[in-house]
Amino acid sequence: MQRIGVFVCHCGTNIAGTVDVAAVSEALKNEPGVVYSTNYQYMCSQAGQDIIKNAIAEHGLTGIVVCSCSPRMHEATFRKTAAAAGLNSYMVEIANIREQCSWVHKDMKTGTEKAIILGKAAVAKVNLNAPLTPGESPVTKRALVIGGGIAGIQTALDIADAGFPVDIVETKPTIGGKMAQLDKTFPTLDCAACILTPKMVDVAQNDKIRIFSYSEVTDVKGFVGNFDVTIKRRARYVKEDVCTGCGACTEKCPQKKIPNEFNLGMDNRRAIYIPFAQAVPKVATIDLDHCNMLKNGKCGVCAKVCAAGAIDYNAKDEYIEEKYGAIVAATGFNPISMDKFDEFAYSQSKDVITSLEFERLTNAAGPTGGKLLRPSDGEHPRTIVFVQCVGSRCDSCAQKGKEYCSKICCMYTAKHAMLTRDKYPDTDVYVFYIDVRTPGKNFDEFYRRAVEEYGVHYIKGMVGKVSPEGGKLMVQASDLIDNKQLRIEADLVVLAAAIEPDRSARPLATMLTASMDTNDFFTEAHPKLRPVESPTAGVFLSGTCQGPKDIPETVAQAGAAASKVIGLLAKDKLMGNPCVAHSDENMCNGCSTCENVCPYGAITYEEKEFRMPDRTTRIRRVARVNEAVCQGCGCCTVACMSGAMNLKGFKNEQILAEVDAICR
Amino acid sequence: MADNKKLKEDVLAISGVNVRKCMKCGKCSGTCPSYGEMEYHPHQFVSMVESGDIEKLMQSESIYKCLSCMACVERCPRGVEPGKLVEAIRLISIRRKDANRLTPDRISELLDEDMPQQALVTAFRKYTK
Amino acid sequence: MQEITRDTLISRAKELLASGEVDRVYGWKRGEFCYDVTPALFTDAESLEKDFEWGDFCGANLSKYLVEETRKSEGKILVFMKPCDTYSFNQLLTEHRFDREKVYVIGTPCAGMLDPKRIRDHAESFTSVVSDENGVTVSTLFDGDVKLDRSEVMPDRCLNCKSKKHVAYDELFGEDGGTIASGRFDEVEKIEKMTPDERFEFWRGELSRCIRCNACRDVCPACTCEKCVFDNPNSGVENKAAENSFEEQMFHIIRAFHVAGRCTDCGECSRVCPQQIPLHLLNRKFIKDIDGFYGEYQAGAEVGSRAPLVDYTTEDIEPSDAVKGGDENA
Amino acid sequence: MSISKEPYRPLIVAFCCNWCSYAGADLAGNNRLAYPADVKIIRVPCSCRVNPTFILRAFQRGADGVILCGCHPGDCHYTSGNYYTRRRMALLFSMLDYLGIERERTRVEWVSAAEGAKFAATMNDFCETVASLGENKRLEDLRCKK
Amino acid sequence: MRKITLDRLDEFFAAVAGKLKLYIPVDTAGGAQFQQWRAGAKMSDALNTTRSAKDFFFPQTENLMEFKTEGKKIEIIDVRRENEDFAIFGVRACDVRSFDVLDRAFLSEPADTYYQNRREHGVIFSLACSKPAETCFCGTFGIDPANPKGDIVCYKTDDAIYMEAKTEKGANLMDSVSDIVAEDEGGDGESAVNAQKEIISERMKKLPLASLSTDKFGGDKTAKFFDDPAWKSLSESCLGCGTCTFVCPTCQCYDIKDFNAGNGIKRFRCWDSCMYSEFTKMSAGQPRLTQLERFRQRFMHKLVYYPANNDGMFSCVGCGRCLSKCPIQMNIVKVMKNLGEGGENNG
Repeated sequence: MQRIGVFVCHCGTNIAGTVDVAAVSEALKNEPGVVYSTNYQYMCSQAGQDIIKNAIAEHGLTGIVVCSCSPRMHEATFRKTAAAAGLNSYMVEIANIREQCSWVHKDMKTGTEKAIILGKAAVAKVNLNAPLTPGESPVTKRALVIGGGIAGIQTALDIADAGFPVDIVETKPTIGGKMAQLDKTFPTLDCAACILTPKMVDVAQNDKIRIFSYSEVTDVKGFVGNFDVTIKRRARYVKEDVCTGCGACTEKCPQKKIPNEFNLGMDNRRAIYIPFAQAVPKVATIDLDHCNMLKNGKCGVCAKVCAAGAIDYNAKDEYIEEKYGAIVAATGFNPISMDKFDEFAYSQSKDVITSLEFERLTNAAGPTGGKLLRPSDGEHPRTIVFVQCVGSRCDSCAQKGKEYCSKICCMYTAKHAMLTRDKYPDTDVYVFYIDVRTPGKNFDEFYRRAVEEYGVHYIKGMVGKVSPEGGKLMVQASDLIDNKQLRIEADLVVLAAAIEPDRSARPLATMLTASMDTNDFFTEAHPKLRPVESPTAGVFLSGTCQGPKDIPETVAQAGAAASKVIGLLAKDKLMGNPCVAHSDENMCNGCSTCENVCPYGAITYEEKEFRMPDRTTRIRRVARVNEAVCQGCGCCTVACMSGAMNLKGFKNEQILAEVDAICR
Repeated sequence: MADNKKLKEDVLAISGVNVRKCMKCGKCSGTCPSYGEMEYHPHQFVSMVESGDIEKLMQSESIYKCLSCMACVERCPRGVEPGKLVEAIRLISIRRKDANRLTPDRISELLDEDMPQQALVTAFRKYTK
Repeated sequence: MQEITRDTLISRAKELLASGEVDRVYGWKRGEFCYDVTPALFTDAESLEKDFEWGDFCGANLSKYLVEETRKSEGKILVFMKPCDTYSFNQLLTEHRFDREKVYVIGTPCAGMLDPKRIRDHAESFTSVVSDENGVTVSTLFDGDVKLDRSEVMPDRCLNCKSKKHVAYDELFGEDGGTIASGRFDEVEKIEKMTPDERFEFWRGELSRCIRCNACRDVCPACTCEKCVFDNPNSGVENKAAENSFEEQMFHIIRAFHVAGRCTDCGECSRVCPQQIPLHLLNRKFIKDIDGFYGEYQAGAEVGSRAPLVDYTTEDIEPSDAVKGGDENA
Repeated sequence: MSISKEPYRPLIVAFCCNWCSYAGADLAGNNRLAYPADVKIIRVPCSCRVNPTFILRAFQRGADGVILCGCHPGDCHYTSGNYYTRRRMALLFSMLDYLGIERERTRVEWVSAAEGAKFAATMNDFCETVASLGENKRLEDLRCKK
Repeated sequence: MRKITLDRLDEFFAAVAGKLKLYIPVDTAGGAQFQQWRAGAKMSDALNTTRSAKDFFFPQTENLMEFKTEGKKIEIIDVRRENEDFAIFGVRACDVRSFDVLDRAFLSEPADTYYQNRREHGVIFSLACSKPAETCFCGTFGIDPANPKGDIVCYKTDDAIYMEAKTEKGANLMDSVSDIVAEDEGGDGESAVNAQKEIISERMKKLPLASLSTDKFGGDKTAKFFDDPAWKSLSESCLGCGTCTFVCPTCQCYDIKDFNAGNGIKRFRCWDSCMYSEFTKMSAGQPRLTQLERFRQRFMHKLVYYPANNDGMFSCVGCGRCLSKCPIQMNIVKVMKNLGEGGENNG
């Protein structure tokens, strides 16, 4: 029989406001096994924890129940408290009487009744708890960063700086990501390339970092400290270690009319190409879909002009398998498609562009060599209209865009408007906004400069319609302050498209068993306290794959993720989750049903000798759980007909006891 | 005041619109083809309904200037549907007067070759209770 | 084509015993009456000659005995199997319940078994049953001979035979048959078409007769657990007798669920039920649902196939859509 | 219409997976989204931990409805647990229905950690549905009645 | 002797049911079963019921006592209630004998009050077997189906049922319904019953198991049979299910268990079977570890141990239920025939 202590937390008025905490602790006093029951203002406080520790010592408690907030909040806290008092941490159960009781029920009577029942369930469970000891597993001292944008680059550099090897996997032929496509950066207006490319070079030159560009992760197995990852290296038909990046091939290739992704299709590239001059690795890549040689064996020009002999038309996709201790997701973002916003005529006119396209149009390395020219006729635009919040902050019932604020648009639009007025003072620039959001260091000052120094016309109101009319764009919008409808004849319309997570994130999350929100952003382990960790142990989040953010925030998060990774890799051993499956070999049929449903391959079989009741011996096949691999989902326990398989910490008996207590 | 409250409730019930969703972007008014004709513009309908200023709207010609084209409904990023508010207020107004301004037997005289059918449908929505 | 008789089986068994290929034979042993045939182990030619039986009442599925028997020694066992038995045999192999190498299977033809319970419906106190192409002649103690159609006295499982094909054997006697499109789901459909109230009453009527003798479980070739949850005091669901309708339901739901996707529909449960509860209608419901939800699946058709409950697709039916009772279309 | 002082309230047992639905329930709490106190949640690591036995046991002990909440298919913290749950429960519920037990007393709902509102809405709806069915009579064990 | 013609049988049943709870055998999907008589119920013509009549006195499950628990408080509740009077109609001679077997177990000191109470309140209408089945061997145990015991003995002919009260309990009941079924004074009763007895005796001689004898068994035969090699082959294929025990009219073993209902504990007993692996399991484990031992226990008990303690009375009544219900067709007849014949494979 256990000696159980019950500790009911008031959580200020959070619980005590709707639950009669004294009545709860009094009622639970009578439950079988309970020898001590009390309540206190804040159980998680030092004083509260001391109450628990003292009671454990004083009453010789063998198990404790804390009726408080969600176990997702403070289970770990109270487990530590118990451990500090010499009680096994797994002899602690939490009755969630805040999130799942006091906060959702208004009536004191029903709230109290329910709190008592939840407490009884927890007591019933603790009565059947057994001390558990976590197993240990070694840590592979190597990290994987998925995504080679500024987030991935910074994370990799920081990890490598601490002395651990890091691999970056990037789907594009070069690292650099979105930042490489930008012209200037707000609010300082320094050139993106000038601050990014040195970091790219650092990555290339760091002997701790390997870059797998033009590659993707195809399989992830294992668990924290021990991931087995399969990386597909797509054939680029150019030997990376031989190519000098001289670019001769990219000038001679006869296939010239391929839309250049790097410039968002605003100019063309060849079938063999280097995305941009500062690409890392600076090697050419052959585009399989457009190369004549690869498609029908007729060409071979690049091989002829390559002095280094780097071209290899027979290259195949390669798969490499590597072990990692930690994985960082840094898959980044993309602007959303403008398909559902046809009122802005994006599909009808070349002169309606997205802000990222505008970046390329103003970039010295872009399709116009940095001159702001209309895509349709190459003329200077005299009137430019910027539209903010295109697809951001939409209501879900409108089913068009995203519900969230994309965060970066206000600032880059101010930047675009300012730069335009700076370079071309003869241009009229209008910015239609719903709200201008500038919380950030020097952000509002930047926006005010655009208005005050550069004379950008900021208009509170939204563009309702853009219609191409005779080579111009008729922009119809409302000015809410002046309460009038405007019609502006514009030469160029720039849409601040909402951003969304990269499409590769969803399948990656599935492979990593990392959770995502409905918008496909990775979920953090805790929104405030663990913002750079995924709930899946060993998986960390860097950059916009977790939510919209600008460059400084991304770099900060990248560093934070790196430090978490370093913290993990610095350990020699990891303590596992002791709530793992366990097979009772006396009952095991050896039928492999559990093995078939185990997502981790944690179950193996062995032939074991048993003494039979008639004193003979028999050999039987029985299951064995690898506790380091088991993650404790419990799928096997239900698949197992005989009930030989049980889950420590969530045993059949424990759950049944909870059911009984609730239904009593 | 109590009347105003009731009126607001009626408008909201008839239209099914949740005015609190509006984030005051003005895209409805930016999109409105009748903007110039209207004393109160679509975004004002939303904010005035929210503040209970419905009598003013009912007295205004604006409720008949609205073409019921529903462009504002289509384009509103928040799904607020200002056009439905206009319709609801119009409906209350017509009900109060207890007289349809258009009856089916008058249709034939209104018909001409250039009249799009949609206009008739819209007219019916606008002038009947 | 040689006719397969009891002697054919005995002489082959004797050969295999004599050659040392096998050291024991699992077959059927005759009893007091024509019908009370008992599964039995034979180790010598003499007892085979004397007691071995093969005929209309050798319905017992011998595959389950192999789990224990194969563990007893290194020697090989000869076992005779009807087509339906071979499915159970394969299912047990899929679940690694015994070593295939220790068994020598002879597939025997089957024209459908006879059911003493159904014979009693037509002929009280019967002493012998002779069957041929023309039908079945039953001799009784007090009422003389009764002539019956074979179909009148076959059990449901044979009337709705799913397959005359042996899916496992080392040696086959007679010609192999194929799978049969039987009407085995007709009864299930009939129940599905009832209203929920009717269904509830129907099953309460049936299950209320249960005496928890465990015959269904103990004969079931899918119920080979080393320790059944209903016998295990630590399982939380153990009980020895159904105290009320809930416990009757509990036992049969959980048992059917545990064999779902593994049940080969051999029909032994209904054969042995002393209270004649149509237990196979529970198992067939699962089989029908599995076929409908996840595609046709016959447990035991091939060794190593993945049972539907240890498999999934990302597009599986939602539980809310899976429940389509008869009341909507009644 | 009952005029007794304490109107009938159903007893609902909700099994919630630790990673999505339990967190969803917490979020409902964080956002103060009310649902009836009839709902009592049992935390399990994954919806696939829920044995049909647990569900039947709840009914035996007096539950009027049992709901199982897990991560959305494809989002299982353990990759595939809820896919197995989906199959198991599809078959189990179909069997219960076949036995004439009201299908509305059991439900599986996918609730993510971000769907506090859905959790509350689901519980409100389920409580209402079960309340309209009244007490569980077909899977009851009279010994457990109060 | 009283007589009721079959066309008035319902009237008779109604009259008896007016006095006490009446159970008659009725045909169901699961064979004949005793059920409480209700207007319109038709008596089964089957020779015997699937379950035996022992259920009336020794039900499969029965609450013995209850504990009400609240927190740590516990309160004991006596659930014993005086039983209502009831009558069972149509009990065959074999089942009637089974009550003697059960009585010796349950009524010897200390008497089982639960059983005793039911026994005192039950009235048994026995019914002679006009058409025994091939599985019948009651004669082996000295039971005469032509002359069953019981409170009221009944004989069924083609058109009537003749009844004779043999006990005071029986006589009282019959007297209370004498307006429906009067004394058959000077009627054909005597001769009809005698003719019936004659038919039964003739038929008994024809039964295939008529010659089965208990001669080699008895209370002093433990040593003779305990290590008989035949046990091995007899028990070889036994599934270990409880069918034989549960359909047996004389099997009397039960287990006492607690059911924790959450708000209290019901202490109940339920039939147990010596064929079960958990039978008589104690803290030190199971005394009979193999199916062979458990199988042996059952038949040794029927044929040796029980007679040893009960003046030579065998605890088998030859009803034949286990012969027709055993899933693998193993039964006491095969055991009796094979034991003591030497040789493991002696069939």
